Amino acid sequence: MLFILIPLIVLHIATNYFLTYKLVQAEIVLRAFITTFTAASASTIILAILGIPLSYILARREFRGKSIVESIIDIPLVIPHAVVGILILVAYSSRTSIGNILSNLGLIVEDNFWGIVFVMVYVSAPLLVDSVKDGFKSVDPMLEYVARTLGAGPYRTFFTISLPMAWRSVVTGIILSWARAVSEVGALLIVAYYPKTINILIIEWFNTFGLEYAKSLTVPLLVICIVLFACIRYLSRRA
Amino acid sequence: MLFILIPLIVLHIATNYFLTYKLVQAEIVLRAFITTFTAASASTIILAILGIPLSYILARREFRGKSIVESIIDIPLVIPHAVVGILILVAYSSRTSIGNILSNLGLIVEDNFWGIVFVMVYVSAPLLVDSVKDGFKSVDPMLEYVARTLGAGPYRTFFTISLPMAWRSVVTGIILSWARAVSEVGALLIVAYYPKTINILIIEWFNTFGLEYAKSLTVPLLVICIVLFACIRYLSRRA
Amino acid sequence: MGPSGAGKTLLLHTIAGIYVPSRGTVRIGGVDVTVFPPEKRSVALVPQDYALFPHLTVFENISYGLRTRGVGSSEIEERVKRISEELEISHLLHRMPRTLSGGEQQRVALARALVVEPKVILLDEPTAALDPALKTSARSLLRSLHAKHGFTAIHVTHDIVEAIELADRIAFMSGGRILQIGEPMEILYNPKSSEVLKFTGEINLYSAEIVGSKSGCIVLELKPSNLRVMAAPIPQHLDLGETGRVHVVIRPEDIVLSKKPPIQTSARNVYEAVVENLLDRGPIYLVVMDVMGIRLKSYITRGALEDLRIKPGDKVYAYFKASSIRILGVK
Amino acid sequence: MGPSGAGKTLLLHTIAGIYVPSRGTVRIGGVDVTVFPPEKRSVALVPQDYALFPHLTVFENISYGLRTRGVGSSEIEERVKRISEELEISHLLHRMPRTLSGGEQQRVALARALVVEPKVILLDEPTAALDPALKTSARSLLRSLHAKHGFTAIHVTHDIVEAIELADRIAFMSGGRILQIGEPMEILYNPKSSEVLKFTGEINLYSAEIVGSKSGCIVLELKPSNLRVMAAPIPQHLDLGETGRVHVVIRPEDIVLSKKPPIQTSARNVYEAVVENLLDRGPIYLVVMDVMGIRLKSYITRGALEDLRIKPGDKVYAYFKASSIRILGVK
Repeated sequence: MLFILIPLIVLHIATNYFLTYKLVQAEIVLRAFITTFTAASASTIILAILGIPLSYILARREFRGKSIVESIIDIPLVIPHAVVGILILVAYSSRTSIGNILSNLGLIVEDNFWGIVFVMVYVSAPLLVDSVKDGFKSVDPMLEYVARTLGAGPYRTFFTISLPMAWRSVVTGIILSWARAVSEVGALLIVAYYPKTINILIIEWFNTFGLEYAKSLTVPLLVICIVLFACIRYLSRRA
Repeated sequence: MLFILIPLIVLHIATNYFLTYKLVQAEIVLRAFITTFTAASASTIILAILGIPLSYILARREFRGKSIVESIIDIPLVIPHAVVGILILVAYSSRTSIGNILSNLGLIVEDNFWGIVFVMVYVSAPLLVDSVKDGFKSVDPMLEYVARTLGAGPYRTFFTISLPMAWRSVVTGIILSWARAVSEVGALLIVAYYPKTINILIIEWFNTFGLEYAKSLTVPLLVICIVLFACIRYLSRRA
Repeated sequence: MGPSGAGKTLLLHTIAGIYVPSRGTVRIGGVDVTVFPPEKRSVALVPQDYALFPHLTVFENISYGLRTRGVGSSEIEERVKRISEELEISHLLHRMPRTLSGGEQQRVALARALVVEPKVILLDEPTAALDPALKTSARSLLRSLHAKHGFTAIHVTHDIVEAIELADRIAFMSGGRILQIGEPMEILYNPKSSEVLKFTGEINLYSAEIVGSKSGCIVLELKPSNLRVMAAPIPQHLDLGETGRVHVVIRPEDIVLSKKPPIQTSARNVYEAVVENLLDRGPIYLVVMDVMGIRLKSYITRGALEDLRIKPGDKVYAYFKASSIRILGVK
Repeated sequence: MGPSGAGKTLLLHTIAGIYVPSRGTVRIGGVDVTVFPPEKRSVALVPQDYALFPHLTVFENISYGLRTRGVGSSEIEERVKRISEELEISHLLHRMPRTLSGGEQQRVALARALVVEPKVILLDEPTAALDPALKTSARSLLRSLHAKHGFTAIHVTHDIVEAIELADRIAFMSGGRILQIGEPMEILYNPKSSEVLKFTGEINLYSAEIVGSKSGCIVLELKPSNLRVMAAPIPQHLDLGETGRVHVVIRPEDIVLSKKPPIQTSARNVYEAVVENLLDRGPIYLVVMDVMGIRLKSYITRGALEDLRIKPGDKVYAYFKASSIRILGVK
């Protein structure tokens, strides 16, 4: 426990906040932050649109192969990060047949914004789906049946009953997958070094300018992540 | 779901297994595998020794600040990987006062085996503690009380009742934290590029030799991780 | 009606459209709705635990069905107000369901179902979750709502008393099959299988008419004969209506037998009965008797049976306290 | 003994050392063990759900306490064998606890507690999880084990019948406090507070002696008088011992009153009684009578009371069926 806490305290003491303040205003840093957060947000939105209905189906329906689907979704949790990068490139880079179709749609993967999003979706999908699925599972199906007999169609029932009742898990899932997206660096080093995300900038600066600069860069990122984490704890406490 | 599955299939098709076979026998690759797996195993053993008793206390006792302790343990889940690297360096590198004591004990962090272990312990601690804690929580405390009245001291009770009954969660936690340790690369790029772990070798080869070589390197790693994942699924299914 | 595990709730859900049956059809008002989704069936479901929407207020719960139908907001206000007043829940409209008592929740669930004026209302053991004290008043509420609104109610219960009190027709289910359908009296007096017989049990159950009162007790006439019995005063919550017709139950263990006529006692009802049958029930015997065309059943011990030397065809005196008569309610 | 929520289990856990009290001391055999951990107290706990170790076989469960004490494996074999034979669970030794029935689990839990020969055995509602049919046999098992092994048993229950049947001394708890401690008869005949009185209720409870049998019934003499009553034969599982002394209960609603002597009926016991008191109990009255020094309590309806014109000091006839007498067990 102390092992985890000490670095946070030491970082706080050892940080040159003046340098941090100056760095955050540098254009390259700002752009890295913007890239990271837009890509993380884009991947989370894509995941929410695709993942929430999928989670609902996994929570409510029984079908053959359901446990296989669930297993596949959880696979990214155990794949080493560099391997994720290779996997994305192998499957979706513009030299592959799938990647060819994608790049015709403007979704180029190598060293491109969409490559970042692909990686982020890949690594954070299990977090969103697992959390939202648990949320839907905790909603009594009888409430949905009653809404149906009161005249609500399946979509209306989903949006007026199931989703509002599972909102805590949905928000938790969204925050977790966003944070996981922001965290990723290993796969990005392989798939998309450019446009530079903040994690890559930290590694680059560490290699070129040394610890002092890299350190100052981590502080705003760390603060954002810990605030989000506090939100998750608050939500799960109230539930 | 397909998005996750396709890369795995494509990788399988696109891999030159002959090259893989040859590569695995190369000394540098073998050494990287050995480094990764020894470090992951060392970090998991350290975590098990420290984390299992901690999990037990968190599952059984109520005390002031317990939820703060639980929050701190979960923080590594949301910290970006590059930031983790910076945090470890800032706190434990030999230039700091704590690091100084550590390096006198032979625990040098920068570009050292122990640095890898430190990073791995940091990132996988929450997985082990959370899983084992849930396992202990599911053991009826009355069983422990009965064992106590039958003459067993607290340690004997823990080893003959609590631990055997929670073994599934303990094993799951150990596998999860081991897999997470093997996955890490972002923080390692900052803390310990050398001795090279397999993830770092993949990134390096990708940058120097290109996708073909890197790809072949990922296959054995991926197979190991997916087998471990299947073990976890099997354990959680039986529970 | 039927024992637990008989498939009663599953049948109700099939009618509601929650389950689509692999064989057979569901018809409502002559229309085959087998493949209709629940929202097209005009059925309203009141599940056993009421399933109020916990994230909505009572008002929003009741108005849910109206909003899905696109009813205008002033009409919603109006209709919710009317049904809430009728069910005496107007003061609860702003509350959240989790703050309500069991009885209040039940009335909100009924209001939510009734306000959309469904063709069929499906009640799944509506009184099972209530305190015994609330059960009876819930039953009379259901009876008066039914009388006023004229909906078709399919009411699932495992309580024979409730079934007899409320039903026009009873379907007796067991093991997923309907064993018998008929009017309550038909089921009780003419059970078509041993399953049904076992469930209706060996209770003494009669249709009766209130014909007067005497020294603090009421006087009932058991049908179809004119046998008069004295019963303890009727609890206030029972609405006797105008006919004065009720159902009464006497447990067999409350009936005492003797060979010679007993003198006036606090066991107020004394009758001459003819023993029709003796049935071995383990440590005790069930004596089936006939009193002026009324069948009376009593448990006596093996010892008492031997001592009284009762055999079929014998004349005995059967008597029971006025307080042993339980009035089930109006029919 | 006491109502649920009285703190009975908490007290038991305090004696076991699971909770350390913030005030007060726990003494076992004169030794202050307040701060001793559970393993140093020589108490064995049998919780309500038995808490068998699910990952160990029955043999390993029973031998657990011996192994912690470092008993040699041949002696373990020997002692487990002895206690299993006594409790008739020898055939279960290789089974896992989850495959056992409730009654089997209870016996394994008892064996596990008894085999270590504790000074005190703590039983937390040991019969609460059993079927009614098993409750009585479990009670007689506990009685015979206690007689043979001579341990001190602290037995928690909310069942007055169980308490009377088994206890040498009863502590009555309510709201976390012990309201009264004494022998069962003392608690029943001399309740020191209204709480205790309410719990012991208005049942007719007597000490009695079996003096013979007649026409399939047994004849009891109620103490302290020599009032003779006829009761249905005693169930086989009751071990009457040699004294023939038992406790019997008659529910007040089973007793019928009349002003004139009834003729021989299946209500086998008829007595002349003097009315001592009339107590209003809502819709009914409780009539307290004296029969040859025995106090008899009966419920009658308000109507019957008015009709019979009973008032304190009157002579009435009280009678009840032989099957109304419930024999609790030997004391």
